[in-house]
Amino acid sequence: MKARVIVTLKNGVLDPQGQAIEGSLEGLGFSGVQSVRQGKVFDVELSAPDSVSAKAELERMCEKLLANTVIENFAVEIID
Amino acid sequence: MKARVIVTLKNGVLDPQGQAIEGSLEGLGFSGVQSVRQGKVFDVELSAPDSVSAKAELERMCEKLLANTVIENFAVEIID
Amino acid sequence: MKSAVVVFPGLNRERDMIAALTKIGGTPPALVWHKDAELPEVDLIVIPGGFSYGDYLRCGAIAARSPMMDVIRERAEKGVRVLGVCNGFQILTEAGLLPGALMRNASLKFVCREVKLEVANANTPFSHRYAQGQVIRCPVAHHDGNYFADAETLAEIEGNGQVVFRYTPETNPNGSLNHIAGITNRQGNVLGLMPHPENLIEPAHGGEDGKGIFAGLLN
Amino acid sequence: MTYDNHIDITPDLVAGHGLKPDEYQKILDLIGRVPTYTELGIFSAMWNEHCSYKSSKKWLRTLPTKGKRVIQGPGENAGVVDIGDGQAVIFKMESHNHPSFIEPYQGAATGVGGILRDVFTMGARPIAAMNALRFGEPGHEKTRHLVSGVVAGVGGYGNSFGVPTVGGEVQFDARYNGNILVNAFAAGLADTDKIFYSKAEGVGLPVVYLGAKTGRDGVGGATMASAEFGDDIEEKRPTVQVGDPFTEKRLLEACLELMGTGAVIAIQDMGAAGLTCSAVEMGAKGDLGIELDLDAVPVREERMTPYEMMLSESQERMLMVLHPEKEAEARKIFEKWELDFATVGKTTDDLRFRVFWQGEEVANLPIKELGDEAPEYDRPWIAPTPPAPLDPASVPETDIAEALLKLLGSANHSSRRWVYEQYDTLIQGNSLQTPGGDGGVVRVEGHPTKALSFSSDVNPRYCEADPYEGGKQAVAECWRNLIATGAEPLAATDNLNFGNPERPEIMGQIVHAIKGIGEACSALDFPIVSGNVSLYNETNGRGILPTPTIAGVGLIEDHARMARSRFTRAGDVILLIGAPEELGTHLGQSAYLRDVLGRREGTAPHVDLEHEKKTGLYVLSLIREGRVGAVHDLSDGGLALSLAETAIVSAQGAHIHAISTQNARAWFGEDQGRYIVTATPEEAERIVATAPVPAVAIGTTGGDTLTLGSAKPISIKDLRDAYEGWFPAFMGDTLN
Ligand SMILES: Nc1ncnc2c1ncn2[C@@H]1O[C@H](COP(=O)(O)OP(=O)(O)O)[C@@H](O)[C@H]1O
Ligand SMILES: [Mg+2]
Repeated sequence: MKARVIVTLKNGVLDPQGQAIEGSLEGLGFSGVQSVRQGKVFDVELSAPDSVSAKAELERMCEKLLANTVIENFAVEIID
Repeated sequence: MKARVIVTLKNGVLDPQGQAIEGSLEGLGFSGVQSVRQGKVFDVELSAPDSVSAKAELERMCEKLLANTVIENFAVEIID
Repeated sequence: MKSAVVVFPGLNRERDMIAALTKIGGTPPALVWHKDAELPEVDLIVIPGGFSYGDYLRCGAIAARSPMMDVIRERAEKGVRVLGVCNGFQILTEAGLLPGALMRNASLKFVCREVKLEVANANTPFSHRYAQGQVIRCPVAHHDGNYFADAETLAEIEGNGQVVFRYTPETNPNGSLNHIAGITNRQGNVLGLMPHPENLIEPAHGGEDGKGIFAGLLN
Repeated sequence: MTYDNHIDITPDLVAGHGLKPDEYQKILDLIGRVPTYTELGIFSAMWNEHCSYKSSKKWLRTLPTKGKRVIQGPGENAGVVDIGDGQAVIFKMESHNHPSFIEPYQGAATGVGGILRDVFTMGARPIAAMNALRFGEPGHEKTRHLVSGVVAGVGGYGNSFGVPTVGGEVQFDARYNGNILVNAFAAGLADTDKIFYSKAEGVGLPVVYLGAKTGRDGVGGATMASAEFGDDIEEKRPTVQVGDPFTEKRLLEACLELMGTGAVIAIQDMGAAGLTCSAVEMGAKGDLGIELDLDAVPVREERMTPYEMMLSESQERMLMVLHPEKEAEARKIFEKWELDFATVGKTTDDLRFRVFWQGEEVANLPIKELGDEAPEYDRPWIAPTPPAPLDPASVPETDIAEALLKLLGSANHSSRRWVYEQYDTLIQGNSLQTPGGDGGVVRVEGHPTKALSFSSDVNPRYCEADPYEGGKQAVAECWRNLIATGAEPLAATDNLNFGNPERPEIMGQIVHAIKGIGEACSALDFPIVSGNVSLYNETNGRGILPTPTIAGVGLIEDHARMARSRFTRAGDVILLIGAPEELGTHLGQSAYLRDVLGRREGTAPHVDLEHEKKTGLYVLSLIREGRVGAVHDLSDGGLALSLAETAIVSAQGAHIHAISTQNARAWFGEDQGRYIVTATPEEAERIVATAPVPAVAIGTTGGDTLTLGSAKPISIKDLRDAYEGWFPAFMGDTLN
């Protein structure tokens, strides 16, 4: 089973990376950019009996390792 | 306009982070994980006349900065 | 022999590099800020280590896309020597002046320690002060020094003698392919090097093994 | 947007701000009316333990803070000490305990960022950092995660900023299970005539905001740092601040460049309770009022309220008072470094702290009283009762070699390489001694011979058994470590980490520890020039071990005459200097007792300060005269551990013949004021004959085993495997 986990910073948490990218894009002439927030993607292959239990398992992985829930949110999506 | 850019490592490119996460998940008792690949997400707000041109602009950003096309692929999705 | 050290915001080993170039070459290098209108005519351009733009996005990525890098690319094409150390190496690969990429260390941790380097090609302007196969000491200090290139590129740089320095297998600090620590471009006038020879150039540093690189370039 | 500045100030709201009813009454008396919501926030920030030192001030005043080299003692961002040739070393230590427990990476990172800012705010370029870390027991479920995150955070910030981390401490004890300690130290160099202070001068001058934008980071954070943890810890999470070392590095360069132009009259970094504390401090120190216009404050989030702006702990920000005619020049420098620059207010002559927002005056408070009238407590305390002395007969004879290997391979005495290799210890090119020895040593750039030595020490086990002796010992050990590098100890900074001062037993620990520290500092001419107090370190009612960390700085006049804890030759004589007749006696609270026998008993070792000083100065003279090779101090683990550490770093063995007994006291006793040194046989003879303190030849260097009397020889390899093995095995491949 394939899944994608997306981890993003919570609202209000400073994102120095996003800020630096914003500045750089502007410097490269991309003038329309208003904001950039950077996050992480994990493409996970796992064996699970069904997508419901896969999702639950992935959520546990996020809570335990993939996301820092103090400052990050996560979203899990089963792809196939 | 809001968009999400996803940058992932090309097939065959070494992913030390993904590997380490794989190992660590196993160590935490998540036994079903076959592989993990780590990538990046950029949530971008930009002003553009329409979604077609926004998409084109974002693809240029990826080529110029957001992705290292020697090792990475990218995908752009307009959210609203 | 005139040299210049180019500084991008966030670089932090420029003072170490200036000290090394000054001590070994006798004259201080020109200090060039990335936004300066001009890069003076020099024989050696050095991009020192550090965390340009915080190493955000990817190490060296943002600096690599600055206008100053276009100037450096032009000079390199004309044969001017370019040395990128640590973040400098990462910037050179991101800018496409050197092949491959530097990925996160296999340990995922920053590592600062002394390693051993084998001189894999002593026939370059950067390494001719050493003997072929000589093993020297050198410190490393980086988070992303794990050299990667696809098989074809790797075969090519190996075949061309572009690999100039390798970690001895038991001291490879980051998992880099073929233990690569430093490579040149095809023409041999641009060197990227993860370790920090500038931090081992005088007895107070506990050794002078790093001196040869600068001595060979500057004199 | 609506912001109600005049909400009902209920007792709950007051309590939620960490203010006691009598403290609130004091506010009412001071201002003669009910405070606005913003004002309540300002008071809570200024009057909490963290900013006001209300529980400790009375006792801190007793510390010796003056000396012939002290240019600036406590009270500024950092202490300033003269090192000659028109230069000064500027340093301080600060805790980031609670934030690091909640989010170890960011907590530790912003701790490092904060202390670096304290140093460069005064005009100094940071040249060295240290970090003193205490974690819960290794087996505790959170420990590995915390170690991994804190170490990565310390490195992540310091490495990127570009300061070498040259020393520190890492210890484990169950008493830190729910409350780890992260104490960060930084030192910088400046010319004595170019030091910058926080005292504003002149009326009508621009107050300028510099650096990063303000977000909601850590709103309530300063209050949190002084609040006891309970089970509701989860709720406090969103106040985490995120560090941005890239901005800090630019802020450093921009500040130093700006200071060079002569534009700066006063400067204060925004630390805990950011804008509030920094503005009040600059004004109050200069007997001036301050007026702030919050609409001019650069913000990174929408709809920020004045309350949030005043309490935000966003990092990498500075406040300055500038010469108006230089404002344009200053702005240019900050634009070059792509940092925010905004005039957010002015100095006034009315001694009021006035804050405006969208045309409304949201706060108007008497500026001096905000600081000066902060509550100060003489909290009740009871003198700690020292435990019963250890009964020597209760300590069995053991196999000394086995015991040593066990100690070397234990959580608290094994190598810290796993930690310090994640720190850049070499950057700036001046590191002469990196972690792994007694002190970190950094050359004074531009000077042909001078170097500075740094060490951080405390033994919380001793402090718990006897806070007074423990306080003395922390100072003495730090001083001793500096001596062991060949440095003249100059001055120290302290970071006093304790539990809840409202408990008389804890207050007793604080009082006694400060007394011990003060006495030792006086006796050793080692004044305290800066420091930090962290109280309420407890979880569910149980305090941490009392942990008054002492970090010291020493001066090496000629680094060609520096000492290392490394054997220089085979065939040298090993001398034990400063030991009592039986060489080692005191096993109470020792490493041997705890980590080999699993017992925690007895009194802390007594520190005879006169002996400490005499021995130390004698060892220093030997080093300066070039008469000794290796020098290593003895601390926990005693003679055996000290010899083993030296043998391991030297990759050379030694044979100790002077002690035939297998009695643990001689090998593992933790008597204070002792060193091992090596010398040629002839020199050793002279030293033994003429030393003004006990000096005994105990063995010789050489070979590839360490032989302790009649114990079985241990190969260097076995020593090293035990010593280097524990940490990597413990951490495994921990990711977070
Ligand atoms: N957190 C740390 N960061 C850097 N260096 C450390 C850290 N912890 C310990 N060290 C270094 O490891 C060595 C041994 O530490 P410790 O046993 O506490 O020293 P000592 O007994 O001399 O006070 C010292 O050089 C110390 O500076
Ligand atoms: Mg020591």
